[in-house]
Amino acid sequence: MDSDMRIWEHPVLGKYEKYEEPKVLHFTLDGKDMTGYEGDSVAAALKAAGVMTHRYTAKNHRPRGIFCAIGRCTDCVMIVNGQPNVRTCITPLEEGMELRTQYGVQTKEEWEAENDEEI
Amino acid sequence: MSKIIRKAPTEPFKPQPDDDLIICRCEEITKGEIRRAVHDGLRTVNEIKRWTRAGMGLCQGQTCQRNVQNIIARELGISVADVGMITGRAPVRPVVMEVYANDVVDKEEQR
Amino acid sequence: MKRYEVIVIGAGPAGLSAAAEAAKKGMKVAVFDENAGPGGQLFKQIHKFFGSRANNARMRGFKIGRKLLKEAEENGVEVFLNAVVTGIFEEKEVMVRIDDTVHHYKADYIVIATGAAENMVPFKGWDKPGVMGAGASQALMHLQGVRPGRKVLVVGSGNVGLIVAFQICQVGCDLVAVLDAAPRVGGYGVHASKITRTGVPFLTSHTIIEAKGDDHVESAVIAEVDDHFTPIPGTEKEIEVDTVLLAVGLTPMNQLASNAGCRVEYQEQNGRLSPVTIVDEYGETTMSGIYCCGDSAKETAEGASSAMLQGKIAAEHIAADAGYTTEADAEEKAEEYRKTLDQLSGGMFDVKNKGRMDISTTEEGYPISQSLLRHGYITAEELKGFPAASYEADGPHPVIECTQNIPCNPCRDVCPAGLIHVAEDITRIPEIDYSQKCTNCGMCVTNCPGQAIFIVDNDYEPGYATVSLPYEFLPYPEKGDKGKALDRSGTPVCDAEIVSVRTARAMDNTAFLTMKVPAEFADTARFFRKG
Amino acid sequence: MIEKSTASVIIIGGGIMACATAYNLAKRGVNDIIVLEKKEIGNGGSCRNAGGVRQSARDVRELPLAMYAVKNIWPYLGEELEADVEYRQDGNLRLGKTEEHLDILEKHTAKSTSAGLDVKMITGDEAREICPYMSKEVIGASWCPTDGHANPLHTTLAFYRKALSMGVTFISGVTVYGIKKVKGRARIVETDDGDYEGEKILLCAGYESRKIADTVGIDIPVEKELSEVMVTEMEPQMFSVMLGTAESDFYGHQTKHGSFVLGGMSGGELYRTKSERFATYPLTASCLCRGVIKYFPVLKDAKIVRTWAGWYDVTVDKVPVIDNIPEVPGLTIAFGFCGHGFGISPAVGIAVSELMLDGNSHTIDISNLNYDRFKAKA
Repeated sequence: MDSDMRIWEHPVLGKYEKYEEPKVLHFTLDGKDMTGYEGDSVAAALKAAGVMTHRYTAKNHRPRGIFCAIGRCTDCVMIVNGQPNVRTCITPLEEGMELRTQYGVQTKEEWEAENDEEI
Repeated sequence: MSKIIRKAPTEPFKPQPDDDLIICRCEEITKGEIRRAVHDGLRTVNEIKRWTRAGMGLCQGQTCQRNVQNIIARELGISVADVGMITGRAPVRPVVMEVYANDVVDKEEQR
Repeated sequence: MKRYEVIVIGAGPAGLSAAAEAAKKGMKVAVFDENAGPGGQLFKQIHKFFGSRANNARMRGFKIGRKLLKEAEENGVEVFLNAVVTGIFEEKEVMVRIDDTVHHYKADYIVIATGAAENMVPFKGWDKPGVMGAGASQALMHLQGVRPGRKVLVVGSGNVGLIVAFQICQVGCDLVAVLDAAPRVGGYGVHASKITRTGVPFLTSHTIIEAKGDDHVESAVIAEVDDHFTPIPGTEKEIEVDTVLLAVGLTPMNQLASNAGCRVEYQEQNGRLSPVTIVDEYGETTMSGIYCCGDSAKETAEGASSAMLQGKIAAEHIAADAGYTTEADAEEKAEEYRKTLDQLSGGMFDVKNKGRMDISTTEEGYPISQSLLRHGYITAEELKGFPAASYEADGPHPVIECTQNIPCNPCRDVCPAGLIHVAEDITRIPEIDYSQKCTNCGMCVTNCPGQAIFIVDNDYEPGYATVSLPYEFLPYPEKGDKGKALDRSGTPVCDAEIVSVRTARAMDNTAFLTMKVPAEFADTARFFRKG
Repeated sequence: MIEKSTASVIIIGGGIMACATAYNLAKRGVNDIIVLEKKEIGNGGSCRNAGGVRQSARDVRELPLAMYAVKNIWPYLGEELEADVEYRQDGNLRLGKTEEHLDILEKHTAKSTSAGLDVKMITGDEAREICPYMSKEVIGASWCPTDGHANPLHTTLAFYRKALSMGVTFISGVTVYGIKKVKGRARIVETDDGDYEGEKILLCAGYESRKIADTVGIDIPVEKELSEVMVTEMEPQMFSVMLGTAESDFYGHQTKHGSFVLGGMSGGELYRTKSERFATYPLTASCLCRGVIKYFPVLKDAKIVRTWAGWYDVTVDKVPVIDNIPEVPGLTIAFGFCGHGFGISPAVGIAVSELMLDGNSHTIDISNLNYDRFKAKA
């Protein structure tokens, strides 16, 4: 988890507050165990873990990820604790969070059941 | 809005090689869909929005509006100033119904 | 209903300045901002600001944000963060979502200071994960402490593109190139130069055609464009990147102004059409009592600095209208702010000159470097015409490679020897007072917001000179480290050895790095790379 | 721009009634038509309603239009206009939670049944069988299986697009001031773009029609009333029945897109008529959300992405006026649709085109929608 995507120290900003005494948070993505740090947004924790794709679009099933990172574009949405269309870039990561890659507005299983096709 | 005279298209729609380009990311509306709508007589950004859904998604056109305007203007050979703008509507950020339902009119304290 | 005399939307530079100023006059003010942190987009601006002392020059943007918040709160402003204004209704009713509740508040005056949003340019694959706005990368880097990617391509060389490109280098990502469809670098030459000398190429007259990859970006196809910005067939090149950052301009966020009924329309602003919220000289919109300032109204020179002044002007007008100050006093203050605002405009990068290709000399008549515009660095030959850039003296002396008119004068302010001079019109190019002697304190080098000043000592030891440069990368080299000196174009030119690394509070996280190079490279060595 | 300003027919207003009528006139060979619109096509109620295609709970005077449209037009409209108007005929449930609610519903049902409509009262459980997401608090409903909904934006613009392709001229950005008679007949339409001249003139400009009709001495008692609609983000497909409640807490449906379109009022709007803007009322969306959640708790986590307002043009007796004006030969009027015009609009297009070309509406009985029906109380 100490991925090379983390900026442990910044030449101008110094050491980030959340890395001073980092607190590890556990969460799952599509059932897989993952970790991040307290102070991470959901999107940042995923980025640090190397996850690029947050969802597949409803019409063309195109992969989408972080695009604006400030809550405006709504591209980075996922199913968070059962709730679809949650903007992960402005949602703080919490211990025990369950994230699901979003297909259209559903989970993969729901989507496949409804559309009668496999992805 | 300034005066626009609308008539039946005189020429058939001409596809372009990049018509499959996604313009509205939220609703997955392509350049070709927008161009086609303009060809068929839809002339303003609001009409295009109502017809194609471009700008109607979760972000409410905040990402695509300028690109949609540019496409309409280019198709018609007019200025972007003449294709109108999407009206800003509440809520400018999505609000969960349960939260929306929980509205409070705070009381002014006595002065 | 709960009422504030002034409700400010947006805790960025414009909003917080307006709020603090109105509160100072005795008004009851609330600020609502949807973000978790104050300062608006100042968190993106970790570089030192241009300008003069009157507008926080050489202070880093994110620190200005904190300073503004403190000032607002000390004056009694109620600042609500994570508070999303969802609509502005008739009779100046403002709806705000805070946590799980929607609140209704009334205001006598509303200041809309919601800033600008990034423009986006569509191309094949632009919706793939890995393509993002430049601002997104800044949020990840500066707020989250996470790199946006490993190999990065920046599209757009305006000031936003240049600033973010440098920041990408600062966090240790591999910046592959900076593209611009225009035939020249759009932003300040000094911002470009500090990227070029680290070895990153500028590809002007280039565009991105496609972002490729299965589930996310794995490469980008770029191509050269002709005068009409059309890709030239046969010039396509595929480059391996995992991240493409788009920095292609900003659009005022006018949703709330539009929602409130203020007139918002496309207006020709400096040769380009931009959606502008129509305001008068005080920032009042077409809806009486509703103001709009900063980037949410329209684009200005030196966005954040201008925004702060616009906020203050609006507050003066509001306070006068509400009887908290006299109209005469308000006008006098506004006039003062407008003067400072004027200081920030002018020069070749003022919004009114945006996109102009015909500026070939500085206001002083020096020819503008074509190499700087085209490739992001000035050649030694071109520098010769600029006296402060070709200044020669015994012992350590500054070489000021500031060759475009930009509104900035901290070099003058920080020089304890009084060696550096900038005219009253701060867009003028710095000059040298030959009667004074450099103390080699390093303050000009580390405080120049453009990182365009070097201290050269031709007489360091026989056959060797030193070049001292500003350095904002981690880890800092150490004394004795050996490596290569890179020239302005980022090409390694000779061996170099670090002879000192100085840091100081007054240098504000810019290290003063001194490297020893063979004497003949004193005029060309401008960056150090270890190993 | 030089453009002819005379035509066989001038239509004032560019909403769905104008577009549908222009289409029906063109279909009958009259395409020398100029439609004058102040803003954009369908900018008023046409694109601001929630898309109900409903016969139940309608006044019997306009029921013939609704029943004709549902039976003969809506099922084939998409094909006819070569567009997806998203018509779904999956019935309409009007919900009740109290005995008082059921009383209201029963009264409506009785009236509609007597006019020949297939509508009946059902129990809460029967309603939940039709729409399983409904709260247990619902104790009964009226059920009209032939009702449905469609996409008003697409329908309006599809009529427009089709009429355009058949040769009708639409001119937007022109404000009509009034109508002027020449030799005793309505002939000239006065605008900020000069005079337009037509042998026949149709006035169908929503609530703004009243002041225009007034210029030829015709006063129709119609007032504007603000109503609002909100729309959610895309949700998984849940149900496609059209919904309403006895108490009018809200009405609406889930669209083909997946979003829920939900409309209604909060009660304060009547007193907020000073603004000409389509400004929403600050208390309405919250009130509608509470209304919806009461009946559909499952929607509590859905996000509202947009709200908007529109003006109903409400006549004193709550049904529209669709008529030729014998006092002003050459003038036909069609307005005062009271917020339930969308569902009947395809039929109105036929009725009005017949009024204008044949002198009377022979396909559909609109005799109770005459302009001179307003009388003093007895």
